[in-house]
Amino acid sequence: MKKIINKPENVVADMLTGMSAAHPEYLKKLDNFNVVVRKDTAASQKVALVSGGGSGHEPAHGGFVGKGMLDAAVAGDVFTSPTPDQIYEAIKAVADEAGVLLVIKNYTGDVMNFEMAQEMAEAEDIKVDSVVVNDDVAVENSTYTTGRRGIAGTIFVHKIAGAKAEAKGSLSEVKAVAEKVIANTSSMGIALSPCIVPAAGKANFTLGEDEMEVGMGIHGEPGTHRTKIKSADEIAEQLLSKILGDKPLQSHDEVAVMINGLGATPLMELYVVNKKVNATLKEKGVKVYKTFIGNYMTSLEMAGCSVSILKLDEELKSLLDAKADTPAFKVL
Amino acid sequence: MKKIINKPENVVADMLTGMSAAHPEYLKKLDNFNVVVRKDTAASQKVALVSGGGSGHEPAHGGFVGKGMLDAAVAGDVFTSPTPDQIYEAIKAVADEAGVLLVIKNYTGDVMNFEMAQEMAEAEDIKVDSVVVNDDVAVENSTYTTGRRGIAGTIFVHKIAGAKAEAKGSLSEVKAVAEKVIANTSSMGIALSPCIVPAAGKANFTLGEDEMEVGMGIHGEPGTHRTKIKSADEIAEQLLSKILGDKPLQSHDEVAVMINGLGATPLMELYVVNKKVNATLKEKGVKVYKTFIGNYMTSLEMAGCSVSILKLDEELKSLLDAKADTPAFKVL
Amino acid sequence: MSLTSNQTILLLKEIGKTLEEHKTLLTELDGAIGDGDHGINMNKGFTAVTKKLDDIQTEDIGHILKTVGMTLVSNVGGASGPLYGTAFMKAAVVVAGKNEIDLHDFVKIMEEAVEGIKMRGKAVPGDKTMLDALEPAYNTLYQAVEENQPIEDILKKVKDAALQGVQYTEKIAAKKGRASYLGERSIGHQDPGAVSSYLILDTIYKTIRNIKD
Amino acid sequence: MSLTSNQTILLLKEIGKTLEEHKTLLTELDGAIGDGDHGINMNKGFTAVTKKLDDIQTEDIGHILKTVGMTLVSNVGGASGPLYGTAFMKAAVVVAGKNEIDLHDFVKIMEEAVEGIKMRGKAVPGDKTMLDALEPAYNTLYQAVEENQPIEDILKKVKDAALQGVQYTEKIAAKKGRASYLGERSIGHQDPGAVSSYLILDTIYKTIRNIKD
Ligand SMILES: Nc1ncnc2c1ncn2[C@@H]1O[C@H](COP(=O)(O)OP(=O)(O)O)[C@@H](O)[C@H]1O
Ligand SMILES: Nc1ncnc2c1ncn2[C@@H]1O[C@H](COP(=O)(O)OP(=O)(O)O)[C@@H](O)[C@H]1O
Ligand SMILES: [Mg+2]
Ligand SMILES: [Mg+2]
Ligand SMILES: [Mg+2]
Ligand SMILES: [Mg+2]
Repeated sequence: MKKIINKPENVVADMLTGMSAAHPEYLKKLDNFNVVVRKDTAASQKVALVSGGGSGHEPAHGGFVGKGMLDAAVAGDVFTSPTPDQIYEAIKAVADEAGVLLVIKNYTGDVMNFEMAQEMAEAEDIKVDSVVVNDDVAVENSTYTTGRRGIAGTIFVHKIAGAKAEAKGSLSEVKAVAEKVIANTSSMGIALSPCIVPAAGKANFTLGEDEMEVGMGIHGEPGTHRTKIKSADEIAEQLLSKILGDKPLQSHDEVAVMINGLGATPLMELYVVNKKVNATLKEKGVKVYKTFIGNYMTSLEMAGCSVSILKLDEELKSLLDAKADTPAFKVL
Repeated sequence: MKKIINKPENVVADMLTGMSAAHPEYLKKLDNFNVVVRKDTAASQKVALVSGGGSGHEPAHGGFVGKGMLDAAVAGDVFTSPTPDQIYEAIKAVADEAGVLLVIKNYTGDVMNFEMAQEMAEAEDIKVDSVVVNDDVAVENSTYTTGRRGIAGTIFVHKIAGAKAEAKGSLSEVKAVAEKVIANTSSMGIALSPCIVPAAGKANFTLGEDEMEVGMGIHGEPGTHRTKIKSADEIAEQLLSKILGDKPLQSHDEVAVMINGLGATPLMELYVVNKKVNATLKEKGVKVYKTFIGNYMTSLEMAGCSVSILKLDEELKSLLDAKADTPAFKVL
Repeated sequence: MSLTSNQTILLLKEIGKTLEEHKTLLTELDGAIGDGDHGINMNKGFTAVTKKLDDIQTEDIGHILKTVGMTLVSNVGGASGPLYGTAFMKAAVVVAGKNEIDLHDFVKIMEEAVEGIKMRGKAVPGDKTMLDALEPAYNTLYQAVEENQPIEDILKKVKDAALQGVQYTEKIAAKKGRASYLGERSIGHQDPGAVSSYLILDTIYKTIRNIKD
Repeated sequence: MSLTSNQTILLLKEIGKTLEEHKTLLTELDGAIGDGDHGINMNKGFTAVTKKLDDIQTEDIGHILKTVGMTLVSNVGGASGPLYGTAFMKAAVVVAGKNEIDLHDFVKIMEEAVEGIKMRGKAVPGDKTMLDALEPAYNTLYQAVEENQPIEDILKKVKDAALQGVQYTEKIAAKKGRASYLGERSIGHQDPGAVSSYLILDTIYKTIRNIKD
């Protein structure tokens, strides 16, 4: 295991200290908790957005704390949901009468821990509601299963619900627009290499020199299947066809595209993927309103990428374009 | 070699197509040239900043094309300086009476190719000047050698000279402030793994599971020496002590810090490095005015990082804070 | 047979030791079909529990189990934290105020624990989770206690039932938890949570056998 | 002895073939102390040159060499593009308008080429660059031509001098180009540019020997 860290057991705390030292203009760390909150959070009289999850997905979620996105982010151990008491502290730190919306990625651990935190906050008469993001179309959906994972599409929820909250939308309005984003977002990814959780010290699976893992999650878990490695064009087509199979697009539809790097993939390769994604969408008459390319929701040093498509309407477009100022996501 | 690409020989062209498709609001690609220029470049009546170099350093340099930074970026083959004719096209596309400043990283190839392009442009009566960035303190400096390389500190030059140009500084003023940034910037990096040039198909060197390379360039070249891998704190201290050995800082000095990822390093690790860098500077009484953390000047999928320190004065601070809007670097 | 508070604490610490010993096994099982941290999670949780139990001042077994549950919830994270945590917290209620517990208490404890896990995780048997070990173990316990079998036999049958449940998880596809993302690909692997549940029940059997001897 | 335009073109294409054959060698040499692309660069450049020469319409050897130089400059990039490009462009000037060149022209060509490389790269012999092959080769050429030695002997001595230069580069630390960043660590490795220069001179020797036979 090659990592630039100190003790594996301190990696999250070290990271948060380094993060709050880097971005004092945006965020501060709560003493004794692995929580970062907006610097200027006091008495904002707006709905507060709280998200979080296991660490190892940086810049998610701490990097999205700031104006127009999140008010607080809770960082669990690497790839492990934070505990309810940590989440509860985050809620308490940013809650006012306008209420709090929790943005949860759909993993059993996250859902249960956030749920328990929500129960704790409600017991203290804090107005809390939550949405669960489940954009990963690699996983078959069914009412009898855990359902789909939340992956990179979560950033669209942060951005758009964050803009609605910043515009002083009510808790139910912010929740409604978050649900709309969730309903209109599909994602899927592939990986060329696994990743190593610092505390575990070795990778969860191995891949042959000519193999790739399809339908990977973002926690080093194996994906739905494995194939020979393909060209960027083929990968783009494969991901897109699964995504569009899930949420078909018509000619003249408008979309936002995210080509997300999983941690070790050169930006160069993400742009190469976008070439095909963009061309394929255009061929179908779909209008690409905005494209986001980079490392938004990573999986430590995993090589690979995911593609997310969000179908837009006028409301979503204007919220996507609203000002945002956070360490990792800025719209001027 | 595991890469998400199509044909290795098309990787730069594919990337630029994907890049201009992703960021039409910022830049456009010149037909038939591996050059991207600012979308709104025409008749800007300001000094134009042109930079570039081999590809494989993304987001450098195309990602910094936009308001307040570069006007054009020329992309050579991976890790190979672009040719003079390409650079010349970039200069022609953005030049007006205010003139053009070339920002060159100090590599023999870059320097010679940009120099020849400058000669070509001057022969056409275009006002062109240039600066050469050489921030890498890993390399001993001497008038008889090639001298130091230009690495991540180059981004500070783009940002600050770009702001000066945006503020309608004259060519000599823009050049002067660029020189000031260069004189006050020192950087150094380490790598945990090599990288693979797509056309070569294999890495330039190998590292043992417990080794790291110190004083690496950004082209997959070996560094000045090799050691056992160290903790993040030790790495931070080692890099900082070399950097401060080069340009000592006094108590009350103000600096900008950049912790730059080389491509495959999780943001988590960069924050862990920043924890120590920040603490060490504070111990010395140095004020950290601003910190930039992320992948700014990469080396394909190399794992590792560099630290850059820019000593600031009032002019540099205000230019660093000036608005910038580019795909990869934004200041609101 | 009955257990005092001190014996309960001893038993809980023994569980902690077992989970520590099997940390790598559980993590590797989770690596195959999950995210490879179940052993780390359980060990982290029970290390915290053991530390808490070192200082605990009460004889109230309800309080002891509640402390275990809350410690798990606030230290583990992931899925197993709220699940095992809720199990202990719910179980605590039925023995609140007791300084000694017997087999009939253990039946109620197990019943509440299984209920708690179902409530929190919304899984059913056959979903390839810890429930596939715990539910048959509980049924066996209930039946054997009704039949008044000797305690050692009972606890042995209970842990054997859990082990059978573990083996059953190997044959089925996961519908809950991370392994469900793998679909059919999860077949052929034991569920790590079912294994940790088995290990806990096995430790209960062995520890109580030793106490009795 | 003299070379016609067609023979010059043939010779240039032979150089292209040699560099293609040694692409991996040059790249590996560059990998050890540079960025591992010198073979790729040279091959890319001379592939473009060969293509250009297929269509070239002129008999003017000056024009031919200028085309080679410009093609290298606009296709190679990196350090070797401007260096070899400038060398050919400068050399072109001294044979402008000629349809045939002799040994004395070759001396002038080499002189200008070396001058061009020095001007462009600001290196001196001993810096561990292509100059360490080219400068002794030029000196040997000049001397031998003065002494009126037979052409085959001359060209053989020239390429041998270049090879000695290559071997010399193995012993010294680089002061120019990427290898200079390695400092002392560059000792023990041949300079890739010196090797490509040697290969070019060796091809000139062999090709002209064949033409003569
Ligand atoms: N909904 C659920 N109901 C019951 N048990 C579950 C559920 N989801 C997961 N589990 C159990 O949790 C175990 C995984 O725990 P762990 O690895 O610690 O958490 P995580 O999946 O968050 O990494 C699974 O093996 C399974 O037995
Ligand atoms: N300043 C210089 N003067 C002469 N030759 C040089 C100089 N710098 C580099 N070279 C030559 O260029 C060679 C490297 O060329 P190449 O690998 O194609 O370019 P790059 O270094 O840009 O990758 C070196 O081996 C050396 O012979
Ligand atoms: Mg987990
Ligand atoms: Mg090169
Ligand atoms: Mg797990
Ligand atoms: Mg080279």
